[in-house]
Amino acid sequence: MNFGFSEEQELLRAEVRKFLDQNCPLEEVRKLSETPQGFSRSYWDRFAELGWVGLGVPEVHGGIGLGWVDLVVVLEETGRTLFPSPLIATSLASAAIQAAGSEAQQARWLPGIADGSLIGTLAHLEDSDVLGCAGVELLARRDADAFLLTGGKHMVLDAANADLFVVPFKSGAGEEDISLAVIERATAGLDVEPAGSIDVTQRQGRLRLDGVRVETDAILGEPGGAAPLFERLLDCGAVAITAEAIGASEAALELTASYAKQRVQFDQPIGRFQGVKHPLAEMYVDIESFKSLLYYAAWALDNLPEEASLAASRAKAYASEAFPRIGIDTVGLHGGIGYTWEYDAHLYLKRAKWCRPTFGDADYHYERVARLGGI
Amino acid sequence: MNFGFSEEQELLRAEVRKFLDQNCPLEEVRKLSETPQGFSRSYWDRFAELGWVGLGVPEVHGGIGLGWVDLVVVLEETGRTLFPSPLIATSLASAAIQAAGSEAQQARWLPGIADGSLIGTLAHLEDSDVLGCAGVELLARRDADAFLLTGGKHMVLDAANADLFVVPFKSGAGEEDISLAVIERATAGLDVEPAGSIDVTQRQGRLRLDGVRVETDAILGEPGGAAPLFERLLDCGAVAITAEAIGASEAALELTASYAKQRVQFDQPIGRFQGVKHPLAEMYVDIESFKSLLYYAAWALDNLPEEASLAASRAKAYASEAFPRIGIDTVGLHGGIGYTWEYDAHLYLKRAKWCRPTFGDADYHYERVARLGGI
Amino acid sequence: MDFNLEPEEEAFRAEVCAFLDENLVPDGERTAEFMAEWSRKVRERRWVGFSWPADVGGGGGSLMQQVILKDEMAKRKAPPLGSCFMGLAWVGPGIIQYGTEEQKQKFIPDILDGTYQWCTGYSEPDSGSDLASLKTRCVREGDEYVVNGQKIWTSIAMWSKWMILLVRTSTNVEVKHDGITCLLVEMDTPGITVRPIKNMSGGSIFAEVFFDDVRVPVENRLGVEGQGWQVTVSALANERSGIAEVHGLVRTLSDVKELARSCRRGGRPASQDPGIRRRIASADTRIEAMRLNGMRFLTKQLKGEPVGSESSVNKLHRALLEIELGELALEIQGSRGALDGESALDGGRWQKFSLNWPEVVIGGGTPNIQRNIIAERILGLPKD
Amino acid sequence: MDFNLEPEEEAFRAEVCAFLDENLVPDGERTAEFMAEWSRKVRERRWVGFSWPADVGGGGGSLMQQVILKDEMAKRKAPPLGSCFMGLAWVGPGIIQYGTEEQKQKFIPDILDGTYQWCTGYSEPDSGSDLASLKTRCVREGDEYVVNGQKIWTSIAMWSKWMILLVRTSTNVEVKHDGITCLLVEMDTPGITVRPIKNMSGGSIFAEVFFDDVRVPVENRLGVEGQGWQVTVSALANERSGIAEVHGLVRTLSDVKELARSCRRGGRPASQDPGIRRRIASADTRIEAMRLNGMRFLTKQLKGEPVGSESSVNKLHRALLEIELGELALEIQGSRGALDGESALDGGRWQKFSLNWPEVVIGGGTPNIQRNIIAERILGLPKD
Repeated sequence: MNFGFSEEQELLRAEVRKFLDQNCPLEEVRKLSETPQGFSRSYWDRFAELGWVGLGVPEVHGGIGLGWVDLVVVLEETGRTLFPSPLIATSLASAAIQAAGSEAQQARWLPGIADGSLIGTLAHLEDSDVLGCAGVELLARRDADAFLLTGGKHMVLDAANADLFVVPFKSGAGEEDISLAVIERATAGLDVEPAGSIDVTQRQGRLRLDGVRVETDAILGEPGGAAPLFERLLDCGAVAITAEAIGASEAALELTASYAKQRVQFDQPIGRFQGVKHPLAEMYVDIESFKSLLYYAAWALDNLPEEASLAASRAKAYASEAFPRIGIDTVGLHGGIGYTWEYDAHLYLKRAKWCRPTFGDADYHYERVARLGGI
Repeated sequence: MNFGFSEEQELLRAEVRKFLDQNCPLEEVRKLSETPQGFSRSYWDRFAELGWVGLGVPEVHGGIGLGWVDLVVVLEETGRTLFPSPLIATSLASAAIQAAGSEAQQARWLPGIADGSLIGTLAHLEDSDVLGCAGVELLARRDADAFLLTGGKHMVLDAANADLFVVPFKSGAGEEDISLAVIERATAGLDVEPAGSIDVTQRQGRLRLDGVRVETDAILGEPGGAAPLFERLLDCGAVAITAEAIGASEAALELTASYAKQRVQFDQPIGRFQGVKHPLAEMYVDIESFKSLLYYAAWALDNLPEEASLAASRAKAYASEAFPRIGIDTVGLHGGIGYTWEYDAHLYLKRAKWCRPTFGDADYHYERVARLGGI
Repeated sequence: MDFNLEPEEEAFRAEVCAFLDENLVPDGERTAEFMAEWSRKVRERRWVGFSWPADVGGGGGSLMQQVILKDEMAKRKAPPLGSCFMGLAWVGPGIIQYGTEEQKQKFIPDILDGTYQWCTGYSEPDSGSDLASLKTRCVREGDEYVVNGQKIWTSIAMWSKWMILLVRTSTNVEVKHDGITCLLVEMDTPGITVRPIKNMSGGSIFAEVFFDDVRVPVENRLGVEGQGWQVTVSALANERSGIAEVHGLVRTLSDVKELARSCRRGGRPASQDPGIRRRIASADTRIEAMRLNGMRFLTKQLKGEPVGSESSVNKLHRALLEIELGELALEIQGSRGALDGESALDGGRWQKFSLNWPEVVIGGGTPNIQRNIIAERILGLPKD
Repeated sequence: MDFNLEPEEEAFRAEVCAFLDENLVPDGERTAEFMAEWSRKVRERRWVGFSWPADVGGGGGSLMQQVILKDEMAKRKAPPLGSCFMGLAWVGPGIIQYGTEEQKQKFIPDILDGTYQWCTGYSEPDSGSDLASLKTRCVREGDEYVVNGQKIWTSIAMWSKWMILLVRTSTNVEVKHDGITCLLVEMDTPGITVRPIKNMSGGSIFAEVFFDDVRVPVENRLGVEGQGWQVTVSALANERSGIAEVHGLVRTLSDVKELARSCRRGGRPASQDPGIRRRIASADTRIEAMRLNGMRFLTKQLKGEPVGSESSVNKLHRALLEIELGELALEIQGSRGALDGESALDGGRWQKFSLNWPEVVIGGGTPNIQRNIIAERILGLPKD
C-alpha cells in the first residue's frame, strides 16, 4: 500500500515546476493570454521534447508510456502556474487513440502527438449541453462505407489550435450506435469558430461539421461500440481538469496565506483574526480532500477501471464546489488589492469559474455519485 | 406605513412576559414536561382569563377579537420561555370555526375556546405526510345526510389534550370535495394515541377514526368547499410555529452571547474570538430576518390574504433552515456545558428540531416560494 | 402594524406616478435629449436632494415621502434623480451639517445640478478596513494646508472635479480617530496625480490618488480641525437607507429567473431543476427579508428612534447575495458559464456580474467588519 | 502509487479473514458466552494491543498490519479488540513510553485483559479548549502527592478503576504548559467523589470528579514531574489514526441511505428527492475523502515522515459530518422527525443520534480549535 508518488514522479514534478518557474511565470501567462492562440508553440515544443506531451503515449510510438497518475503530476504543476497549453485536450485525444485505435491508426497519429506536432482535442459536447452518451445527437448519414457528419459541437477545448478532433457521433438511436471518429483539421466541411473564455488562459470553440466525410479508417474501434470509451474519456477529462484545479487552488491559498501574514490592520496581521484564519484553514481542508479523491481517481483510471467513474465524479464534484469558493475567498480576503487586474488573485478565481462546469459541475457529479453509490 | 407594534401590543407583550417569567420559568417548564399531559391546566386557565386564549375570538363569543399580529406577540413570548400549552393548536381550531362556522357553530364552540374550557386542534396530516389538500386521503362514506369517517391522522398537535378536532376529509376525488369537520372528543369511534416528541415541551399524537359519524351541523361551511380554508389554516400553522421560533431563537442567542462574554479561555472571554463572535452575529442576522418575514406574514393573514401564502412560506422556510443551525451553534459554542441535561441550551436545540418539519420544512416551503414566485 | 399609506402619502405617491406616466419613456428609448429634459424636470420639482432642507435648495421631503419617491422610481426603472452620485449620497449632507455658509453656497447648487462629480478620498494602502489608521500627512502653513500622501480605491477620481478628503493633522493623539481632518479639495490642484486601477472584470472605477505638496486653502476644511472622523461617520450614515439596494437585487433576481427559464441544464429548463429552484427561492426569501428589515428600520426612524448598527444586517445579506447570484447565474448556464464576451449569453453580462461583487462586498466594509459591528455594538461582545 | 498489498501483507489479511470466518457470528447472535470466548481468542492471538511491543505483551504488529486488522474487523462489524478503551487508546501507550518497569508490569497486562476501565482526568471547569490552563493543585508531601481540585467531562469515570490525571505541581512557570504533572490514580482513593453528568440525549457518559486531599503515591507518577504536558501530547498522538472513525461514518451513511429508501417525502421515496440525493452524495464524497486522506497520512507514516496537524483535516470533516448526518436523517423522515422514543422510526435511534454529536465535536477539540491548528501549524499564520 502506497498512496504517495514515486521518486521518479517527484523528480518529474520538480522538473516541470522548474521549467515553468523559469520560463512561464504568471507575467508570461498574462502575455500569452493576449495572443489569439493563447499559448506558446515554443514552450509546447519544449514540453514535447521533455516527453511531457507524450507521457501516456506508448514508447513504440515515441512516447514514454506512463499513466494518468504521472500526467496528474504534470497537471498539478501546469495548474499551479495556470500554464496555457493544449495539454489536456491533446491527452484526451491521445487516450482515445491509444485505447481503441488500430495499430495503423496509432502509428498514424500518436508519434505526431508525442512530438508536439499534432494537437488533439475531444469534441464531447453539443448544444444540448448534456454530458455523456445521452448528449450525443450528431447523427451520421451512411455513404457506402463512410459516414457523413453534419452538425456541431460546442465548448471544444483548444478547438482553434487543434489538428485532430476526436468526435463522437451516432449512427442510430441507442448507446450501441455511438462511434468515435478522428477528424483531421484539413478535412473538407470542417470548420472551427473560437469562443471567448471567462478564464483568459483557456481557449475553446465551436466545431461545425458540414457533410464531413469519415472513412472507416478514421473510426476508433468497432463502429457503434464507442460508448464505454466515450464515458471513460469524460472521466479522464474530469480528472485532468481537477488535477489542474489542485495546483491552482494551492497557489491561491499560498498567495492568500502569505498576504494574511504580512497585511496589517488594527495593528495586527490580519491572519491573526479567526475571521481570516478559519477560512484559510477551510481552504486547506478542501484542497487536501479533493486532492486525495483526485489521486485515487487517477490511480483507478490506470488500475481499477470499474471504480474510476465513481472516483472521478467524487473528485470533480468536490472540486467544482470547493474551488470557486476558494477563488472567491482568495479575492475577498485580500480586500481591494485582490480585485485589481494587476494582482494575480483574480486569475485563480476565473480559472475556478471556468473549471466548475467543464466536464460536469457539482450538481452533475453529485447526482452521478448518488446513482453509482446505489441510491 | 408602520412596521412596528402598537402600544397596546407592546403592553400585551410585557404582560405575557411578566406572567411567564413569574410563573413558568424554564425550571417549571422542565417539570411540566415530565407530566403526561405536558402542560398546566391552571396556567392555561389563567391565560384564558387574561384573554390570551381567546385573543382572536370575536367579542360576542367571549374573546377579544384581535388578529394574527396580536397572537404573534403572545407566541413570541411563549416561544421565548418554551411555555408548554395547547395555544397554537387551539388557535388553529378557533380560526377554522371563526372563518367558516355558522352562527350556531360559533356560539357552540367559541365561548368554550375563549374561556379555556375547550382545547382544540387541527388534524392536518395523514400517514402520507403530504401537506395540503393533496395529502387529504381520508375518504368519507355517505350515510343519509351524515358522513362516516374511518382512517387516521398523525402528528396532531396536543391530540391527547384536545376536546375538539378540526378534521379535513374528502367526499370525492378532487380539491372541490374537501370538507372540514369539527369532531368532539366524546364522539363514538374516535380514539387518540399520544406520541413521543423530540421536544419534551411539545405534545402530539395520532387520531384514529373508526366509523366516526359527522352530521351536517359539524361541517364548517359548505360541504366540499373547505380547500381554500384548509390551505389558509396551514399558513396560519406555519406562522404560529415560526412566531414561537423567534422567541426561542432570541433566548438561545441571549444565553450564548452572555456565556461568550463571561467564559474565559486562553486568557480571553471566548466572545472576543471571531470564531465565536461571527457565528453569534450570523444568528442575529438570521433571527432579525425571519422575524421581519414572519411579522409581514402575520400582517398579511389579517390584511392581505392573497399574499399570505407566499409570505408564510418565506418565513417558515427561512426559520426552518436557520433555527436548527442556531440551536446547534447554541450547544456547540458552549462547549461541554451546552451538552448537559441541566443546562438549558439543548431545550432550544430540541425545539428547533421539532419546529423544522412541523407545518412544512425548508424544502417544502422553498419549493412553494419558487412556485408562487412564478418559476 | 400597517403597511398602508396615510392619505397625504397616497396623494404624494399619486403625484409621483402622474409625473412618471407623463414624463418617463421605456428604458430602451431614453435619448440624450430625453435625459437632459428629465434632469431639468426632476431638478425643478426639487426631487434631486429631495430630503435636503428647502433653504439649501433641497426638497424638504419627509422620510416617508423619500421612500415613496424612490420606490416608484425603482418600480419603473426611472433614471437616477441627479447625477452627482457621491455629492448627493454623503458630501452634500456632510456640507449641510458641518459646512460654513460659504461652503454651502459654493457647493450645494452644483451638486444638485450635477455640474460635476465628487470623489471620496478615504482608504489608503495601509488603511482599508482599519480606516482610522490613515496616514496622509497634512500640515497647516498660514492660510493653507499642505497635503502629502496617497489614497487608494477612490471611485471615479479620474472623472471628478472635487474630492472629500481625510487627512491626518495630528499624530499626537490618544486614539487614532482623533487628529483626522476633513478637507474639500479641487482635483486640478497642483501636486495631485490620479492613476486609474484596472479591476478584475476589466473596467476601471477606482483610482490611486497621490498628493505631493498639495496646498488646500483653510476655508476648504469641512468642520473643525481634528474632528474629521465625526464628519465622516455622520456623512456615511446617510448612505444607509438600503432601499435602493433591495430594488437592485429584486431586478437582478428577476433576470436570473428569466435566465433559468431560458437555459437548459441536463436536458430540461434550468427553472425545472429542483436545486436551482431552491437557490432562487432562498435568494428571493433573503431579498424580501432585506426589504422588510429595511421597513422595520424605517419605522424606527419614523418614530425618531436611532438606527445604527442594524444596517449591517442588510449589508451582510447583500454581500452574500451579490456573490451568490453571480455564481447562480453562471451555474444556470451549464458549461456556457465558462464562456465570455460575445460568445457568452447576453454578451457576457453575467460573467461580468459574477466578477463585480468585490465593489460591493469589499467597498462598503467587508462582511467580517459587518459581523464585528453586529457582535460588538448590538450583542455587546468584547472588541477584537 | 499502489493500493495493492505486499504478499506478506496479503498473507496476514488472509489469516485475519480465516480467523473471522471461523470465529465470528453475525451481529444479532453474539451472546455473552460468545463475547467471552471472542475476548479470550483475540487476546491469545495478541490482537489486543496489536501495535504494542511484544515484550510488554503486545502483538508487535506493523502499522500496515494494524490497518489490515482494523479494516477487516470493521468490514464484518466484529466486536472491538479488547475492552479497556482508554487504556488501549492512550494510557497504555503512555505507560509504555514513559512508565517505569514496575508501572508496566502493574498496568499493561490488565489493560490487555480488560480487567478494569481507565478514565482520563484532563478537562476542568475553567480549562476546556485551553487545557494547559488547568489548575488542579498538587503538592508533594514526602512520598505522596496531595491533590485538590476538580475535573469535568471525564468519560466513564463512574465505571473506572484507574484514572490518568493531569495536575499542576508548579505555578511558578514561564509557560503554562510547564508545571503540569501526570499521575495514575486509583479511583477508590479516599477524597475522590464522582458525580455523573446527564447529557442532553438523556444518557450519562461524562462525570465530574472532585479531589479533596487525595493522596497519590509518588511511584504512581507517569514521567517526570513538571513534564506531564509532553506525556499527554504524545499519548494523545496515538488517538489519531482516524480509520475507525471512517468505518463508523461509512456504516452510518449506509443506514441513512437505507432510511432514505424507506421513508416517503412529499409522496415519493426520500431517495428520489434530488436535494436528499445531493446531500447523501456530498456526505459520501467527504467520507471517502477522509478515508483517502487517512491513507495518505498512513503512507507518510509508513515512510517514517512525521504526521501531526494533518489529522485535524479529518477531525473537522468528521465533526461536520456527525452533525450533518444527524440533521439529514431527521429531515428524511419529514414530520416524523419531530417524534421520539417508541413513536419514532427505529425507536428514536436517529433522534438520539442527532443529539449525540457534541460527544465527538466538542470532546476531541472543537472545530475552531482544529481550524486554529491547521492555520497556525500548517499554514504558519500568527497565533491568536
